[in-house]
Amino acid sequence: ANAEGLISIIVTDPANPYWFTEGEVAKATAEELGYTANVTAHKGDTNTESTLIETAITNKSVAIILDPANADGSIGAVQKAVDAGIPVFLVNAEINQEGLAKAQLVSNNAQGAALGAQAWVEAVGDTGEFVELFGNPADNNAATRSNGYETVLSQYPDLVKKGQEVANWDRAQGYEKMQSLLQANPNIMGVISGNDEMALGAIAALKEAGKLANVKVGGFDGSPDAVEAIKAGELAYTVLQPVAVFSRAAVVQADSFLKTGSTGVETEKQLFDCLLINAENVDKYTAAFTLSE
Amino acid sequence: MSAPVSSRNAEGEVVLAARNVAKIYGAVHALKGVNFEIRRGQVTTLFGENGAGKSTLMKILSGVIQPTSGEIILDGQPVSFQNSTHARNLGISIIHQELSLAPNLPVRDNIFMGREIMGPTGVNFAEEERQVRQLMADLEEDIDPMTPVEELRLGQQQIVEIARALSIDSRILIMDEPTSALSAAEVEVLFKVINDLTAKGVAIVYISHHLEEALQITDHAVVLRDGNMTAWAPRAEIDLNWIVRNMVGENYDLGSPPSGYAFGSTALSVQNMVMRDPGGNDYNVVDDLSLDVRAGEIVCIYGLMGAGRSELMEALAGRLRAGSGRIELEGREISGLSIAQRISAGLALVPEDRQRDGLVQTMSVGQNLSLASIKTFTRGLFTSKKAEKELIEQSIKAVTVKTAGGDAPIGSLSGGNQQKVVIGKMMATNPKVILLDEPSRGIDIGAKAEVFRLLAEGAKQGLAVVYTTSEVSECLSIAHRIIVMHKGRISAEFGADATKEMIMAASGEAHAA
Amino acid sequence: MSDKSATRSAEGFSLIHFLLEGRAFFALIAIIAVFSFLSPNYFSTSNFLIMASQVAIYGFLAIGMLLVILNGGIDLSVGSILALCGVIAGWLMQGVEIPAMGVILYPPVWAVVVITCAIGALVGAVNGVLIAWLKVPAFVATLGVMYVARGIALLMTNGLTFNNLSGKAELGNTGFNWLGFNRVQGIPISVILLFICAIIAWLVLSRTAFGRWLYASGGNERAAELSGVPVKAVKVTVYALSGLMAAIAGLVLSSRLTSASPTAGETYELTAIAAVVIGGAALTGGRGTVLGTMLGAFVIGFLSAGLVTVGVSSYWQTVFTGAVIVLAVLMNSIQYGKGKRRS
Amino acid sequence: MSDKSATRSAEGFSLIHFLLEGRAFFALIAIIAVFSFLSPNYFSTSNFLIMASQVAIYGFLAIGMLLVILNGGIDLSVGSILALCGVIAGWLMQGVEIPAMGVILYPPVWAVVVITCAIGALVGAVNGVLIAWLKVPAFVATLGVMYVARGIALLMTNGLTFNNLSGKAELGNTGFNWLGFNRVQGIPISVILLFICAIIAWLVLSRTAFGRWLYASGGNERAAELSGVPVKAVKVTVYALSGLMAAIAGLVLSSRLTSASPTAGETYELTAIAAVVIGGAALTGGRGTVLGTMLGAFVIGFLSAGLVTVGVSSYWQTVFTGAVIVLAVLMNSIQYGKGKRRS
Ligand SMILES: Nc1ncnc2c1ncn2[C@@H]1O[C@H](COP(=O)(O)OP(=O)(O)OP(=O)(O)O)[C@@H](O)[C@H]1O
Ligand SMILES: Nc1ncnc2c1ncn2[C@@H]1O[C@H](COP(=O)(O)OP(=O)(O)OP(=O)(O)O)[C@@H](O)[C@H]1O
Ligand SMILES: O[C@@H]1[C@H](O)[C@H](O)CO[C@H]1O
Ligand SMILES: [Mg+2]
Ligand SMILES: [Mg+2]
Repeated sequence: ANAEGLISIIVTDPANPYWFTEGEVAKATAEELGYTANVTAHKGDTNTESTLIETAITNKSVAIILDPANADGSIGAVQKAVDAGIPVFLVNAEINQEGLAKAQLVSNNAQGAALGAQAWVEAVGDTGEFVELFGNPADNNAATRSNGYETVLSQYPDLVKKGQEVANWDRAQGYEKMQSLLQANPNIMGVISGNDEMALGAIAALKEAGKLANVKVGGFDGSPDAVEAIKAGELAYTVLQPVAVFSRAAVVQADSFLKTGSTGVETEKQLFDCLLINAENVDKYTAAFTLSE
Repeated sequence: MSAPVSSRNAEGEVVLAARNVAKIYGAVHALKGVNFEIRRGQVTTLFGENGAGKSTLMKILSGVIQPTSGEIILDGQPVSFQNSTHARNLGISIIHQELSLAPNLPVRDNIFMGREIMGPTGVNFAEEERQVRQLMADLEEDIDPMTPVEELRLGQQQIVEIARALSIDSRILIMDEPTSALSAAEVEVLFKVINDLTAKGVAIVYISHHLEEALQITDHAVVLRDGNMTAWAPRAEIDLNWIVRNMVGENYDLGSPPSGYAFGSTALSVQNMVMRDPGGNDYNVVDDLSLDVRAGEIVCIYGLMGAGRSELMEALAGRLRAGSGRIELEGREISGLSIAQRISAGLALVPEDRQRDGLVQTMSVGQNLSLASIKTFTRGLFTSKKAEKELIEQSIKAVTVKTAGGDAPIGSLSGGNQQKVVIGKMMATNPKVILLDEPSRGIDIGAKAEVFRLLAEGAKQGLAVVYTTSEVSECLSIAHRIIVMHKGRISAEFGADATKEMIMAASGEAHAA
Repeated sequence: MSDKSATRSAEGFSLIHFLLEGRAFFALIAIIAVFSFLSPNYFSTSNFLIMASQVAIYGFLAIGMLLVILNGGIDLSVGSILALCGVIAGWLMQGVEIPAMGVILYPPVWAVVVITCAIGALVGAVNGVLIAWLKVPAFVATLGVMYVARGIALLMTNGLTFNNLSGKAELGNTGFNWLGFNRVQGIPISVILLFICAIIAWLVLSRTAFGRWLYASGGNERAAELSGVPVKAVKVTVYALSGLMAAIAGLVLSSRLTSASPTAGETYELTAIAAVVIGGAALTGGRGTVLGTMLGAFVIGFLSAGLVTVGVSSYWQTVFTGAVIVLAVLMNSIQYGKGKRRS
Repeated sequence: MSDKSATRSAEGFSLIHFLLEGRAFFALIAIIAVFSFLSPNYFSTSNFLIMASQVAIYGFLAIGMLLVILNGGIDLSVGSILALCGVIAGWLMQGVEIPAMGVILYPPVWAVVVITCAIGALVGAVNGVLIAWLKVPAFVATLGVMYVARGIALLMTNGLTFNNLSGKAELGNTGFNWLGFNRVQGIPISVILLFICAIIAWLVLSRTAFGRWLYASGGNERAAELSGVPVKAVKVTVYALSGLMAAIAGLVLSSRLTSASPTAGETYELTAIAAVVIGGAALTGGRGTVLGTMLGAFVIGFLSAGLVTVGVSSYWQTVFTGAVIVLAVLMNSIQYGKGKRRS
């Protein structure tokens, strides 16, 4: 079955359901297409990432699927693989250089953020105070989403942002930061979060403070836990990143490139639009990060 | 000092005995099949050079270590101790040669650790404290049960060790050099306590390098030499000469002041030195003290514990800073210099506590010996292995260290040989003035004589020697001049012709004698 | 004259002594004062209670760490044990399938708590055995266990997070949220629990033979052993207790988040150690108190909450945390510095 | 009879002794053998060179850590110093604007390297001063500096990453990539540099007065001081050297990645400590060698590379890493266990 060779898949940290799905879908797709696949994680460390790339080279991989650790810091590692003649396909995050990877498949974070912010305004209303939870600053997505939110929310002059805290995509940090934000700003009406994990942490803090009824929380990712929270009426909405779709697409394009010399897609950067999940369509969520039409 | 003559009868039944006990550490045969008996109601003293195996035998008899071969007989029955608690439960307790106290805990907790007196709500602290007070009263010591042990000076810590052993109420009490840091007065009290205990039928083993002192209370003497028992005799048959003969095989003499040469110019001069108690208490440990020592001269500083000798020594060496006063080495003011600078200027200190201040336990004998004089075998950037080896071999010979060689780990030496290493290390720096704080602590009579011979020889070459001691007989050996310190001041000064009585009277301990 | 100066210096000394003894306390007061001044929302009962409940997690770990440090050791594995125990609780709450019998068992909450605590203590005891019996240095043994426990937690969940720890009424396993959410007389359960643990630890340390043994073996292990203190058993117990405290922290944290993640608690060991040391304990063993440790935990917790409240950037938060750790301990070492024979 | 048994046991002893002395070496051989068997790609010169260049980063840190540990200390800040130095190098390469003069300065690469190394040594010296002069315990001082240095690195870049370290020919500051990319006779520069650093460290430790002082103050600081060893200066130097090694690691790493991230090097201090300890050094100070430390670093590096090569899941990698650390040191303590007076 492994006649086609090894595809090395490098994700950030499978301890987050988002990246877990990213790795699993890619692996399943590769195996389906007759490759062997190997999933490893760099945990956001560019040095580990570089080590994993070197190992992929040593292992004579035919292609590498990579969720880059750092928009700037991962360029060297990708370069290394390219120099060794191995095509690299980036998923989820971009690097700040084109022409190196064969393809960069990412969710349309700007579009997703706008989508989320609009849903958020619908839930919260156009007046009141709110706070924002910000992801890991080393990840471009954190700023892209925050800017996307800002673009929409700044159109409502009566929405006042009272605070913004870095919670590094993490639930426990989201919880603690939310508690402190709540103390500093007892009158907030809403929380907008860069991802679902932080949103879920914020929900736990609001619950504990007995304020969840008055404060609306919005997430980003479309993770299974977030969907459960929507069902329970605790989370207003989440923005589904089509990670299952682009992970699969990345492997398919790699396969096409290996067989035909072309990915079959014209552009290197490919944006995958995000979808909104809220109470209305939550039943269509059929598998992790998958919304059936 | 009136020797309390032993009033005990010569015979008592044997309560604990070692039969053919041997102990092997790697290549070292610490004990080579020793027979040893301890009798009820009597004091058995154990003599022997450093490394003869005294402590090893005692550790075996108290369950701290197990013998390689041989038997231990308790009340006529063979026993095998699992550990020291087991032995303690069978009525055997021991005062260890090296202090074994937890410095962070108060006296009370040290005495009762592992043997707590339990009450209904946990440990009965009040009762423990009461008992400690009683013990301290018995030992005539003014030590509060709640003082952390680290705040006590060495002698007081030794008292705590003794108190702990006494608190156990055992039938057999082993004392391995219990008095090495005690004053003569404290020793007297201890001897009173020992007499009370033997009257109650307690069997005691007593080890000391203070031979005369030990002779005062012994009922039987046993001599160990190189892991073998070489002699045994009841009190009536022994005297100092007998002990020394059996210990080292020759007569000993601590020597006499070297003569036949003229002293040089003043090597060390201390003027009006004042130092506050470094422990933060409000008194001067060194109080307006002045002292001149000339090249070739040997000065002995005698004093009771707490007289401030160690502080004086440490201030001279540069570890402690004096509050005021001048220190001059060959006319050069050195108060501002660091320890290292003073060493290279020619002033070296052999500290009092060799474990804590003298030796680097992770290093070999040779590395310890060469530590203070690395510069002498450094050629350019790098050290010369060859030159270092020469220096080490020379030092080993000079201070007669009994060791397998320079590469042996320092921990493999007996206490006395470790002490010689510390002395050898400082002698290797070629000092002009050498300070030795209790250089004879814990070393055997042979070694002591060698140390003094060494100092005397140095003096002949122009070395100025200052040493402290708590044994009057050591003052009366090689010193040209004897200085008595009391509460930080010089209370008297004598020539070599002083008598014991004069010295002790000046030290403030006359009343105790 | 000398008498007079003696009195004066004795007084001066004791004032300094008092200030130093209470330095964690004063640091705490200073932090509260500064942030109350900077933010109108900081100084309020409700905020103190919330901050106290945040402190609780580190507080549990710090109590366990204190025992270990008093004993002369260190425990780097508490963050991982916290995660492992949270994950085990989550796994038990989801129902344990017993294939042989074809049933899924839903243990009641009390059983989940007991099992989780037992496992925490067991992992801690593994540390203890490695250290006491196999003579692996504490730093290394707990470093190894830190990796292994984390790995096992990840393997158990395959990296994912257990959700739905609330249980279901029909399965008879509700109540897990109680720990993290409920309040008694307005005080969060976790704070009450921390208080109880602290009291117990204080009693154990100050009133029992075990407490003395622990201090004694931390002060001089050889001496303690020669005095008949079962030093090995004490050591194993101490690490088991540290594991137990980590398990409690894990339970409270996962109850609070109603989810258990295998990556929880990373670097919490450092915060716990910092709390203990700010609280005046010496890393060389034998010195330290429960009260100091609690103050240390509150200093760190109130500081970081305050920095968030006044909106300091997270980078500056990092800088301040480091600076406070060093400053607090700087005062600490001044304290120990005196009284020793030192140049 | 007794003599005979003594001889026998002495022989047996020396064989065991040899095996234990060389345990890091044997662990390395075992790791290479196992992975060569499991993966056809493992056993090749090119892979060994690649792995060696991966090891280099930890190797630099481990050499610095060895000095610190020999001296009886510990340095938790090396990972942060690595990041800070990388960021500083990145910042210098981007050009430093001097507002007063309205110009942007592009220091040449050699100047960047020198400045970065100096700053690493300086931060290390801060550790040293805190520890030697202000008597803050090493664990705490370096923990604090770990946070502060990380915070500063984050503040300098505002959390972002510097890239484009390659410089520009017209600015005269090219060449930074040389460290991370070039090879001499097929051997990566970083590996050669590691080798040089190791040799220097070995010479310093075994052949200079400073080396002897370092061992002596690690073994017994008081005794060393009374023997004329400038213990405080030695300590400050040791931490400065550790900072310097971290700076070198930071330079090599950012050259290799052609970018400098303020979050680089997190938890690397633990890997470095593990390497030193696996290499046979005692955390209590005074015992350890450069050769052992290098072997320790290679054991960790070759193990983790091997696990990735054969495709073991990252969770199992975590478990294995922990287990190897404990096992290696277990053998270590068996070695030191013997020869000690123990009941
Ligand atoms: N753990 C050990 N390992 C190796 N050798 C040892 C050990 N303990 C003792 N020895 C050796 O055994 C011999 C006897 O030592 P011991 O301590 O019993 O001497 P001692 O008679 O008490 O001497 P001192 O008067 O100096 O205290 C010495 O040669 C010593 O070096
Ligand atoms: N005037 C005093 N009043 C009370 N205690 C004193 C006084 N002078 C000294 N001491 C105590 O004695 C200690 C000095 O002991 P030091 O070690 O210098 O004495 P020593 O003569 O060297 O005796 P040792 O043989 O114990 O070393 C001080 O630290 C202090 O605790
Ligand atoms: O886009 C992903 C997800 O939002 C995840 O939750 C955190 O990392 C980001 O890169
Ligand atoms: Mg002895
Ligand atoms: Mg003295």
